Amino acid sequence: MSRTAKILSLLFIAFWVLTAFVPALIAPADPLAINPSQAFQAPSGAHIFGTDESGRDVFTRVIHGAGDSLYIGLAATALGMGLALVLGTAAALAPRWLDEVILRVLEALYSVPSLLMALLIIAFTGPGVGPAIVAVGLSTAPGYARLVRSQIRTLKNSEMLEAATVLGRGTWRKVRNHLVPNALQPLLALVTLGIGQAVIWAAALSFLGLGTPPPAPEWGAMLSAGRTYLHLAWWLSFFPGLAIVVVAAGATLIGRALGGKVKAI
Amino acid sequence: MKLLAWLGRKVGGALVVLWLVATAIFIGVRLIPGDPAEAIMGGPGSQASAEALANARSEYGLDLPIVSQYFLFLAKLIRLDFGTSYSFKDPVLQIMGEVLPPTINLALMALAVAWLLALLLALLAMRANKFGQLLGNAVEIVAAAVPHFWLGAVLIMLFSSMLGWLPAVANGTAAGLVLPVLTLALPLAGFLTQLMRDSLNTAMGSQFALAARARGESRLTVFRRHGLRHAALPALGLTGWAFSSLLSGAVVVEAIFARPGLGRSLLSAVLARDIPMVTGIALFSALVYIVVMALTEAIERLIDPAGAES
Amino acid sequence: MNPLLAVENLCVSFAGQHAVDAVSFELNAGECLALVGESGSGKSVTARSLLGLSGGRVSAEKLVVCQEDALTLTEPAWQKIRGSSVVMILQDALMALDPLRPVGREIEDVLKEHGTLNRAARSTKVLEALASVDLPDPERRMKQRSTQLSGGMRQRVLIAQALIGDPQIVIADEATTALDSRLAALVLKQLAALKDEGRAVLMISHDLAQVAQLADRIAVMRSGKIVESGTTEQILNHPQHEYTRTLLRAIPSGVPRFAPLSTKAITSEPRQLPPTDPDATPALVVENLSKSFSRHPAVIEAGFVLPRGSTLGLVGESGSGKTTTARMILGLERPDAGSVTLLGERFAPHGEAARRNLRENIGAIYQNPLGSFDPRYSVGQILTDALSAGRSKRGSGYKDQVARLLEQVELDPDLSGRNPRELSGGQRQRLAIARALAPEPQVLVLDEPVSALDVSIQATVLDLLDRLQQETETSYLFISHDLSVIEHMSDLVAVMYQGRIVEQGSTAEVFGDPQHEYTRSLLTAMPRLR
Amino acid sequence: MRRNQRATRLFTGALALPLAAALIAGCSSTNDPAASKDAEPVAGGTLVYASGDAEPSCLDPHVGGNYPQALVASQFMESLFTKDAEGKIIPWLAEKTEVSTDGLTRTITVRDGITFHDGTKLTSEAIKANIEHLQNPNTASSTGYLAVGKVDRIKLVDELTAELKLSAPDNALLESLSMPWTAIQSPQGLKRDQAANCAAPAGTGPFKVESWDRQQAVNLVRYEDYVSPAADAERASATSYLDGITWRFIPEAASRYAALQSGEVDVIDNPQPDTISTAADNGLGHLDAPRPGASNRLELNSSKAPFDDVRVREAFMHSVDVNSGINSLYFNTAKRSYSLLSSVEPLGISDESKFTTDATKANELLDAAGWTQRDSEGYRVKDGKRLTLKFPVSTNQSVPAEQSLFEQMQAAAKPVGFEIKIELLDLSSWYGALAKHEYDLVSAPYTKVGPSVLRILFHSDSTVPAPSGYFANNAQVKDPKLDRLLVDAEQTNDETERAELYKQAQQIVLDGYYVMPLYDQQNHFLYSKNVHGMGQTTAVSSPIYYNVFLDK
Repeated sequence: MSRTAKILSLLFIAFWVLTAFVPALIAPADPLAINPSQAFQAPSGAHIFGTDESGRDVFTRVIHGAGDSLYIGLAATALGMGLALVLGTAAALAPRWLDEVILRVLEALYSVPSLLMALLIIAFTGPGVGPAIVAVGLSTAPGYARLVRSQIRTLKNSEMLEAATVLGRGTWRKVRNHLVPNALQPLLALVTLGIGQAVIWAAALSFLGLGTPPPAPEWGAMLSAGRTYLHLAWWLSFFPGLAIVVVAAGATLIGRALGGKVKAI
Repeated sequence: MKLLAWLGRKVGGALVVLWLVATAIFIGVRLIPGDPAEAIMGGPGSQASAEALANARSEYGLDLPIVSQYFLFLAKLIRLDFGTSYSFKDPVLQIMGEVLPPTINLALMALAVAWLLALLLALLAMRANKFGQLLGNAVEIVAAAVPHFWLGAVLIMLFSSMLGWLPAVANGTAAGLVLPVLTLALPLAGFLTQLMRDSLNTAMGSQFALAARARGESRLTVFRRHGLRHAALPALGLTGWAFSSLLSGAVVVEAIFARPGLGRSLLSAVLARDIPMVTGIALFSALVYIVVMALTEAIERLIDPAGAES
Repeated sequence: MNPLLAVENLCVSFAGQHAVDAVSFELNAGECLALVGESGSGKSVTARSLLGLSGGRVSAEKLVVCQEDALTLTEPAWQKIRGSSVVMILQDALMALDPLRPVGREIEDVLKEHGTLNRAARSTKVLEALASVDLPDPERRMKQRSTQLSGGMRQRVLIAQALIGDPQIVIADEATTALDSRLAALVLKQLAALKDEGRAVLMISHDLAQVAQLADRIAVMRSGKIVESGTTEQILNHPQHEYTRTLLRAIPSGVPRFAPLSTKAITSEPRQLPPTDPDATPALVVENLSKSFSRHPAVIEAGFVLPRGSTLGLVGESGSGKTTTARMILGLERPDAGSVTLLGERFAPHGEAARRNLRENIGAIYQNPLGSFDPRYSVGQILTDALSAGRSKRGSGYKDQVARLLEQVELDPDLSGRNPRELSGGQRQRLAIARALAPEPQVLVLDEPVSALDVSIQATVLDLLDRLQQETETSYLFISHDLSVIEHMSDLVAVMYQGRIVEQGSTAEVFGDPQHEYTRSLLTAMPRLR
Repeated sequence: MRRNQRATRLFTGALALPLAAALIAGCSSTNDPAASKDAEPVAGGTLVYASGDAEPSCLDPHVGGNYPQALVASQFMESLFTKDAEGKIIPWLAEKTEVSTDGLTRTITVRDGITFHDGTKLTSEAIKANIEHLQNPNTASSTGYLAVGKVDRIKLVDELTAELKLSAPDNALLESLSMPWTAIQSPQGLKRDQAANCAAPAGTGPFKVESWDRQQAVNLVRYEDYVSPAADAERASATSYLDGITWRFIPEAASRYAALQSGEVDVIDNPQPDTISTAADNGLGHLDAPRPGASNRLELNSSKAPFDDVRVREAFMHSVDVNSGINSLYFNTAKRSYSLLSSVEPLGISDESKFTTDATKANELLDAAGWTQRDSEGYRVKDGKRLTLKFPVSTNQSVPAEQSLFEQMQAAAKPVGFEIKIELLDLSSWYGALAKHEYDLVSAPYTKVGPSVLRILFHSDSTVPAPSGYFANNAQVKDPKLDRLLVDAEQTNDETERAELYKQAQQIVLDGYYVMPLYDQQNHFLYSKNVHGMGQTTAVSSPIYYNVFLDK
């Protein structure tokens, strides 16, 4: 990863972490404060992203919404990746027949469109932040599990591990010293790619009215609420959507810079 | 004979997968709170009397013990009898017949457009200078990061409300298809391009590309005869996943552009706890995924007989 | 008549760095010039610049290719002469042919670019070309892809591809390097035929022995310059430049056992290993070892004995089963039948846990060592890990042991902080040897240890192995397809062909008086300098 | 009659079912862009209608019974009675009717010479067949089923007259029989299986169902043998001007409006408030037909803390500023209501004094009620419990503007000390929350023609849940005096006494601060400039296209 790429990625991550944890630093106003008389102001000096149907400042809400959206994105990816690590590693290290069984299960989960799986989970748990995390996490897990499995299988059959066998290393020491550390780096890249997609998924659920409850300024919810005033106030949907694209694109860039190869997410 | 063995394995695998999906849905949907009988009578708000709820339960076999319900369910599936949809009162198979074609049609066109765009972008990236490469790279990554629902809304705003070139809503004409297909195709194209560009670069920098140049072929001919094939291979492998992601995207796009299709019935079926419909849709999309995977694998074996075995 | 190829003061630079610096040479019809040099010497860049494909910034006083002034050629003009008047044969046929297209189509491309024949005429011409390089069953092979052909057949396709355009100049860029000796001999014969037909042949190689068979004149290149050039006879027998001499010395064929190949070897006169005690338990006993993969046999009843402190050379072409045998001996592959006894104790087939403590007696060296190192470990950490049997990689307690090991393999101790990726091929192989020797094994299995190295580097590594064997009395199982290396390094030799050991005995017996007809064909194909 | 909520699906689209008929212009107001009054009606052309509601699962309004069904069924089915401009019940398919002195026998005679779409003649047999179809549990009717709750037996007197034997006097029966959900369809048609009847019910309306390709459109065509019960002399022909109507479903509000602007569709329903306010200067016509029955209002659950204390309920009324929210969110297309009933209901009373915005009064009341301490976030606390109000909102019931209004209330109530927790739920989960009493505040639009809706909403009997867990009295009002008033009002035949009884009943509910009225149930339609003759609506304020025509 070239030096400039490293600096840019760190800046990008620092900005969004700051925004997520201390939004007041960048947007001091209260994202929930309503001011009906100021409703539907176009982007201007006072309100760079304009105001929404209740007169709330869209810029403030986008900044404060970062915490909600990134929280869901990170938590969902962690859940999805955690599950994938367990399933993928098990499949890769297991004897042939167990590998075949897990592969078939993954194939089955993988063949059902992830949104259908998310909807089934939401129907079971009801809408909200927690269920959105579980839904996005579970529906992306099969994709990750397949990648983890292939990653660990290539490592398992690598010359490096054979050399370690010849040097007399036991299975446990080979896994701890060589297999896991070398599997982590590409997986880390995959995780960053995953975060971008997870933020989009969470927003999609809010778009369908199944994600974060009002009045939280989660990007997907804002975008979904904004689309009914599309003709009158395009900025209500445009800027939260832009924030999603910036985060997702940024995450992909950093993921690729970390060496993550684009595979099926 | 080898083909028969491959086909046998494929069908066997497919049946196992479909069985797993059916079982998962059978269990999953029953975990959803709310009384299925109510769903039959039109949702919990219905004023259906206790007696009406009872005969709905018996008619749909919901009063049988769970295990026999499961085997009854499997037996009917084998005879391709998906049961009757609670909300539409019509056989699921018939509804799927009406609802599946437009979605598959939309997904196929989106896939084709995504492929064309990806190849074009990969070719441009190959010929472009340093700045062109960077620009191409950025376009890919942003395209892959755009959520369908935002893109759809922006496209409607731009091309229909402001410019008025294209209809906002599907009206059966070709023009009505442009925006929905673009909304689905652009993010996928961004994804495929990143894939194709990597494999294209390796192919164009390879020894056999040098050998081809040494035979007097121009860069473009080398791309046409060698680069294209190598660029397409990995993207082909992803088509199965791409197709199922298009089905997910269809839920949103069909709502925004008011197009009939699997997507819309999917969401309504889940929210209305319409168990037969949900099972039908899940199995159909799983079947579509498996068929697409088998097709792409067959094409892959054509292009790269050696590679397929590894 | 003026030369087909005339180069004066050719310079090729990449971002300011001069890869080729003021090179001049000429080549006439019916003549073969060899550009000899090691990797990084600029010989390949020079060859590619003759086709305008060097990729760098080219400048020259004169660059005439087939009577055309190459300096003024436009790209379309270049395309007209590439493949028709001047052709290039690349090193590895597997890489030079597109795995996704039928080989026949790849040959036909030449005719499409430079001819006006219709489809039918073109395919008959392709068939003729394939027949002329005596490729068996051309109709069927034409439609197959390169991955479905054997090494020999692929090489014949490459040559057919070169011939079909009826070129005046043929550039062979390392065309024989990756080949087994018998196949290399075949290619050299065909290149000779091209020369006799009046074509000009430019041969690029790093192997003086092979080049000597064909070249009329030789130019020796080093870091972008031609250090010496002259007739083959002059270069071989009266080398002027020091570098040429080191190249000649480094060629192992005909050099007696333990005689040093590189000037840097510490001891000068060849030393003999004390005769092995016949009734001591042998280091390694292999009895009718067999293994087949999904029904086709790779190794059939292979058996041999490796006495203590000596070297057994296992030689055979690629695909003869030597690597599978090595993997079974190292316990990385379960044998279908037969057994391996290490220092009197059963080693294979055996439960992995049970044989783990025996593993310290046997080490392994691979062809490209980088793959066998954990990419995250530095040189010091790799050795510490080996010394501490995996318990730690940063233990300070092992600092001086690491330094001693590095010195033992003639590596500079302050390399220990570097990552193997930053080392040269030779240095990496020395690190691999150091790691293998850390647990002081009795037996070392070396699978093609030097095939990927340049001749001069190969010489230093072989000398190191000799020295280490004399110091530690480790027995070597030395596996290679290169007969001259085997002859120089081995006390005993076993010849493998299609999974079977067809002949074995002392090096003198096998090389002097070969019994098996396959061994004889191997030896005739072996390039001999001395 | 009870609420009509069938499980409508998908995204937006408010639904409710009121009952109001207007033979002529009715109580709806229209402002046509072009002065269409004088334009000559021209026959021909197919109108394209785009509905924002979910596609009904059955076109026969007997089955289930929600507003989207009423909107489309009003074109091809007619009811026995309807309401005129002043809101008085008048006969439609029925010719005349009378009731026995003890109020237990209602005789109805249908008009002669009217035929159903399947060619069969309208006879008294149709009244019997339709009412029995509604009462048959397999029809799974909910709205129609309750409307004819009190009918025990039906005796056919002659070919055109039928006698309905009632279990108890019901002065709201005629109002119930003026709804599309009790409209009359061919007895022959009802004999078919439910799926067939759902796809193409045989009514008597000016249009008939030609085909229904699911998720795309319901195609209606002119019924050539239509006989209008109210013969209109100067009308050129008895049949409709339009050749047919293409009834489409476009759930996405922005796409629906864009389709209207680009001319792809002629009429849309459920337009967003901002597009209504700018309709005139975009050259679009606007039909405003507020739905009768109950007003849109918040009901406070008085059966559990904190709203079991009337002072807390009153404090809540004064802690929010609804008016400014309505103006900014609804662009003045909705008028604030202070009544339990729709402004269309003649017997409705309103009491603005109860709902003034007065934070100091609210704080005083809360302090008096013991909610004196405040926790770290500024919410009021009493005996350790925070003043939290659980507010489940159904995405199908509340349009985006209404959801934003609730968010504004949430923000305004915080400084006073109320923590309002809004929970957006799909319809099934919303009903689940209500059935389990997991709510303090709820907005549940409820529709019934006439003031008798008050008995359903506020009588203590309505706190007893039906088998499906559903109950209508969300405010959980249990007041014996109120119960007696509501029952007597339904039994009396004297109009003035009925008005007086309903007036006292409403005053009790208002004084108890059980309900915070918001505005009439919104029912807007936008149509392009080449559509003329809009305005005629049914008893449920759903437009009728019999008199509508298109520019050529």
